[in-house]
Amino acid sequence: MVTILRRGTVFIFLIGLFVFFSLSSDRFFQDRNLTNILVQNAHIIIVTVGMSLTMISGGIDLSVGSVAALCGAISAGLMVRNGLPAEVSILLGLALGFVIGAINGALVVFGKLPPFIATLATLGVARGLTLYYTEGRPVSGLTEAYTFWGRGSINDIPTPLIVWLIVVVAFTVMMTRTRFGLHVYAVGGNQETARLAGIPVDRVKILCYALSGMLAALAGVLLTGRVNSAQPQAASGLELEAITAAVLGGVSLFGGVGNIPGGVVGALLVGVLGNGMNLLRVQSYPQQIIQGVVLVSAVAIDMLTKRLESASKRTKSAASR
Amino acid sequence: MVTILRRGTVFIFLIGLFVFFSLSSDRFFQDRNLTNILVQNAHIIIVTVGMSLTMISGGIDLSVGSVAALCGAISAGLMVRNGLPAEVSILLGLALGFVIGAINGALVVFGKLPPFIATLATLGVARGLTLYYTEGRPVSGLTEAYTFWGRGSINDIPTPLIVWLIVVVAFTVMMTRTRFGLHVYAVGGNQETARLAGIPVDRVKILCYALSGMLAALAGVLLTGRVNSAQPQAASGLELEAITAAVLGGVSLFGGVGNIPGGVVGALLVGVLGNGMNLLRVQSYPQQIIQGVVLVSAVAIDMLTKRLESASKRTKSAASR
Amino acid sequence: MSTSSNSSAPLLEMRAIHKSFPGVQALKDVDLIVHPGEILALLGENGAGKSTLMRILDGVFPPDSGQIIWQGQPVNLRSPHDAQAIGISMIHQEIALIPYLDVGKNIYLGREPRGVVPGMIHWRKLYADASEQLARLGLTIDPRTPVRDLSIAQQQMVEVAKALSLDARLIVMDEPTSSLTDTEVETLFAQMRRLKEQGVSIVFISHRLNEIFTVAERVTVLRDGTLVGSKPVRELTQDELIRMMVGRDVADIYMRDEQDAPAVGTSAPILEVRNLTRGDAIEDISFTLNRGEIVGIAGLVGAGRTELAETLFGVHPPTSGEVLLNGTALRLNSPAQAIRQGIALVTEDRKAQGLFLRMSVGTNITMKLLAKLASFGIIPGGKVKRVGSEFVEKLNIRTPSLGQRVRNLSGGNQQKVVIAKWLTLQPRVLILDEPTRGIDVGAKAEIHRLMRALVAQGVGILMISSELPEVLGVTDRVLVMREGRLVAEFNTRQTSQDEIMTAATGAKTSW
Amino acid sequence: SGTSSPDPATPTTDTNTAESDAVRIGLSISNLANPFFASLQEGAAEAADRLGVTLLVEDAADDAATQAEQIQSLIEAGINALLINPVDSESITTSVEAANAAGIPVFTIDRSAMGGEVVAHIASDNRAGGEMAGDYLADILGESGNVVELKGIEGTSAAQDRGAGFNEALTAYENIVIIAAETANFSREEGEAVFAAILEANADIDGVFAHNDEMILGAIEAARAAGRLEEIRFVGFDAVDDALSSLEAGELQATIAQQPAEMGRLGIETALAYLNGESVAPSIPVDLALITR
Ligand SMILES: Nc1ncnc2c1ncn2[C@@H]1O[C@H](COP(=O)(O)OP(=O)(O)OP(=O)(O)O)[C@@H](O)[C@H]1O
Ligand SMILES: Nc1ncnc2c1ncn2[C@@H]1O[C@H](COP(=O)(O)OP(=O)(O)OP(=O)(O)O)[C@@H](O)[C@H]1O
Ligand SMILES: [Mg+2]
Ligand SMILES: [Mg+2]
Repeated sequence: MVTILRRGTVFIFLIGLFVFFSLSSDRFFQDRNLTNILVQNAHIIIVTVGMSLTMISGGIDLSVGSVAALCGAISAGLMVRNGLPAEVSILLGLALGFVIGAINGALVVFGKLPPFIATLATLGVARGLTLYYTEGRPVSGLTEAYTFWGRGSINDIPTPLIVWLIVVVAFTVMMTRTRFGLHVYAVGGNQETARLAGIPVDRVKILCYALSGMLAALAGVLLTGRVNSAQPQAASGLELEAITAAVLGGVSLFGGVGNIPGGVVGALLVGVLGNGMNLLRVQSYPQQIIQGVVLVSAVAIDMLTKRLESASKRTKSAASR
Repeated sequence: MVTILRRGTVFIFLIGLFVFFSLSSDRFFQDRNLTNILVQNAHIIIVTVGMSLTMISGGIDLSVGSVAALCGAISAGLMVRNGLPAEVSILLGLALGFVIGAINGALVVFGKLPPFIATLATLGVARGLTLYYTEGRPVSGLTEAYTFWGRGSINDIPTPLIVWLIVVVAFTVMMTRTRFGLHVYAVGGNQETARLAGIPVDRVKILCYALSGMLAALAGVLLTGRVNSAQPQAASGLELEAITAAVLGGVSLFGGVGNIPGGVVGALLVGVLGNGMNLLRVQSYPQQIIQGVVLVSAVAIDMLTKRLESASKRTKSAASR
Repeated sequence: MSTSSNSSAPLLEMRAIHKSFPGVQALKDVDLIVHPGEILALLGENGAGKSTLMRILDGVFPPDSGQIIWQGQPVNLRSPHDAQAIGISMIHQEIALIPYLDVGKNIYLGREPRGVVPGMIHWRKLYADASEQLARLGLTIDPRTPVRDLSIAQQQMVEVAKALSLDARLIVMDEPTSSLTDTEVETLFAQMRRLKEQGVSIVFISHRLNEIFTVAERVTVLRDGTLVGSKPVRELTQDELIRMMVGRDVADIYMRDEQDAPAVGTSAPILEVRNLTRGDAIEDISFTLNRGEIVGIAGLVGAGRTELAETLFGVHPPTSGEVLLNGTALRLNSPAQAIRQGIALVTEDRKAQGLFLRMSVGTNITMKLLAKLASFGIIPGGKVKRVGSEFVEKLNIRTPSLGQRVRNLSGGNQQKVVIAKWLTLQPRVLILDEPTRGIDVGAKAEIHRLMRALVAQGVGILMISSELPEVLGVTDRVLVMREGRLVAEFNTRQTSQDEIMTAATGAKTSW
Repeated sequence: SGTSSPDPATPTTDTNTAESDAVRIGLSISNLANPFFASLQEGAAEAADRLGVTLLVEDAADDAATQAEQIQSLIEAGINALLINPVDSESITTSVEAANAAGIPVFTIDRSAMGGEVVAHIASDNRAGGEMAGDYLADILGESGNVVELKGIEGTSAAQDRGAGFNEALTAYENIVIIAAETANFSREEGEAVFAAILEANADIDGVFAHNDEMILGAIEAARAAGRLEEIRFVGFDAVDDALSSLEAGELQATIAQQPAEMGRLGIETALAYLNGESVAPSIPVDLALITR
């Protein structure tokens, strides 16, 4: 909880945007539109969770976008071409994501490659494999059982929303309540020290990348379900969006710092901004400019409040003496 | 010199690729093709120099691609629309790049923004401004005086080659022989120690970003000259290529480590690989896969030799006692 | 269990250990024996190989050859995890805490108390246990404080708490006292004796020889990576011990050269501090530092000495008060400005504030000088090398070459690099914050000689040190701080360790 | 079930339309500010006039949410058929489903919808465009020579279809050899760089086809730099302004133009035919125009 509150400013910024858009467009604050925002950002949120994980551990995972595309395409293909049941195909897709992620981790840990390079290579390889597997064409012909995950609903609550909520809660618990979570922070905080404390640094890192790969695959499945076909160029550039969301949410590129809900808030901030500007019919050139300005202001205000906060803390502790 | 040799393996890998492609395609090792490689990678090399600078100082500059596009478009526009002489337009373009870079620096230093966020915002804003300024259409109608920089030659040596050689030499000297260069390493190595040593940390950082912006503008001018018009979507994704080249060349994402020639070798490695595969008519899906594999092998072999090296040094020093 | 087991089989035997690094043979055929319930001091000059030997024992890296025998069985320790598993706990010389995590998490990192659900951590138990461990060391830190908010000394105490919380048979303490003051040291010793009573063995490394005589039973001495010998402490005098370490006689290192000492109060003031206040860290500090004078600042951990030094150096601007240098008011906005005005500060935290760990020894030493020598921003390569070599020789810095990365030096040698960096500058006022932390006796004497040479040239030196014998040995006057205030001033030659401690603690009694 | 005959226009009976004999067709356009879509609208308006259809036009100004709302109001206005040029293929799905629920037949123009029941999709025939380019190139090369294909971003439908048409056309000419086919990702810079390498690899190149004009313009610059501009024939796709000037200058031989007005016309005619009970193909290709000097 504390960690969520600590990132209060970006969250307040998000609320501010909500209020602003609700006042300026009567369509913004409608059930349908709000649901849209929560559904359309599902894959970004899920990938951001994985990205936060690798970033907190001191690494980065650039391969998420193309792993999402590859696993989406292969799970769709397993179902459409090989006739496997939807659930089995999806689970195999997730397993593939996990394995690719573990390979990333192994490259980093045993190959001693900088994570940037290892996952960038995987980005290229996975995209190449996707094009190879799909022959550059969308894989369609999915059944309801598959697309349910991307655009179905349970009791009127959209499935993707349920899925990302579960992911966020599960990973938040993992990071704050379990030994593995603490070890991720320790490894990202100082790898050498973590090793001296007897933490299995290599295993922790590999697991982080593997989980990130699996979440990317999940994002790919949702995306495929939502648009009802697996696109070979799906999710390109997703890595940058996820890193942005994570950094907005307070995850450090240098490791050891950040939390899961922060990244979700970051992803929603970007999503709400885009949606609101569309409703206000902002042209697409100015959209990029406004996005940049909002990005800077959100983080700058956050930094400012933090400094004010720590200044006031200091005065308070002075008073208590 | 030592620093160049230290990155020997990636360099040797580059040579290896050269030999391989020369044997497999009789077209590869021809004057014209080699010149092509050196000319077509000019803008990547130049941007990599700036990227290495900001990365060594402990930051990163994601805005290089769109700053290149913006400055290319505006310098072209100043000439075509406003009738300024080519040289003046180009110089104004470079000045604009410098100013945008300085703004990046100021956001990082005074706004206390993470460099990733500050320059990502600038990426969006600069691209938006480019689209706004060009109305989404190429700016054409350039004269020889402008395109000379991108595709002219002096005594049969292509101008872009001359330009990047000068940039590389100048910045290598700056980084190895001047106080400013030393301060950049110090700031990237340990900002706190640097500040306590009386190094003007803020000024050093701002100057790094400003120089990176100026080099991006220069890359934009060369690119505009080469294709004979300023494209609104020019150089998208250039940031990733430059970061890759820099990391391949041994620059650390954590700052304080790396050198300029390393990044050049990295950029050439990627360039030669692409060119060679084109000559060998490798299809584009496998190209991405091969690129990933080569990337990983180059860095992995480099890491391996370094470990072997230090092991053999150990044995040698043991033997000499 | 009792100490009688001393005569029984050794708890640990390290046999014929060899270890070399690129360009350095760190250990050559070293043997080490530790008996159950014994406090063994491991001594040697900076770079002698003490930390390397202990890191091999902790499984940080393997020996090139040699054997480790634990309770009579050969063991193969491939990681600190393995070492922990057999009951070895280690306080590393360089503080090994994760700065962003809080104290409690740091103490139990890697062996968190488990909750009901597998994999979950029992946080309440963790913090309760941590509080208990801290309290046992007399620390009142909240276990939820992030480690980066602690002073170096407090961090060192957290390290101690961490090592003690482990149910270990052998605890290795690599210079645990280097930035502690007497009070904390006493607490630590009490705990060490308690553990010894319980049959736990301790390997204790320190460059403060008086501590060795206070707490250790036996010493093992290394020199240049080889074993010199092992003897019971009571059979040794301090001089004999030093001779074992350095291989030659060293004259009483704290002996003052009377002729060099300036006559207090006769010299002109160089630095005048008037009513200096910064928030609650330092309050209403006034004193004068004379040309050619060494003034010591004593106080307990957290007394605000470091804060004072940093304020004088312009790291944080003061809230009120003024500082005059040679009669003109100083502007204390940034370290750069302080340096320009002739003030230098050797910081207390060498890793975070003093060194560029990934850069070479040469670059680190000459970093400040380079900025000065560079004409038109161009650096003169030859001169840099000359100055670098000169200081490596002067301070006896053990390094295979000027090009060696600083992180590969031993702790004491790193500290020498920090000092060398500032000596190259020839400042008018030199502020030293724990300058001899982790430095061996010989080098310490050399640094004191250099300090005296500087004051002879008219420099004023302000020295913060937690080691009272050192303060008494080299200063002319001593200022004592307590809770951010200046509480006493003594003429060094007319005071005693007890008198200073009384002022520092505010207690009436001495011990 | 999309190609079968329609339910007779039942909605008209219960609404307040005065001229109940006039067919009312709704047209939702993504962005009228774009000249391409403006002429699409003109083509549709002209056809509607000619055929006596009442046309209700809405401009979404490139905003998916606006479009959804406008379509909702068109449905409520009681139209007989709906033509949609979606802002976004994916989010339009809900609007298509809404129209389906109201029993209104839906037709998409230029961009397709990913879900819902669509009677027919009217769009440029990229495949035919590729064929036109192939045939024209073969023609000006005298049905023999070495040609190069510069491909767009792999996995995009434009690249797939244009490439397929081009390759198929060339199979008819046994003396024409495709000596290289590389992707340059629809970008001018990459077109230049990739073609420069191809120029080096091949001493004898007679013609080039690129999946868009940007790439062909890049290739022209590369050929110019290599001094081989004269010996090579260039054919592009899209007819952008720069390509037209290059055509003027005699460097580019041809480009393929889409015909938005034609799309609009076909949209109206198809919808009307469907309402009249004729059967309609699910995909209506719109001819492209070969533009030469
Ligand atoms: N990782 C390393 N790489 C290279 N050389 C090293 C490394 N670690 C230690 N050394 C060298 O090994 C020698 C022994 O170092 P060690 O740290 O064991 O000394 P020490 O006795 O602990 O000294 P101090 O009292 O200064 O802590 C030194 O010369 C040091 O430079
Ligand atoms: N950045 C900081 N944030 C919060 N508290 C701090 C900070 N720096 C120092 N303090 C606190 O201020 C007090 C004074 O610390 P300072 O380091 O000046 O003491 P000191 O006398 O030098 O002791 P030490 O021997 O520990 O260095 C300590 O309680 C310390 O914990
Ligand atoms: Mg040591
Ligand atoms: Mg202190």
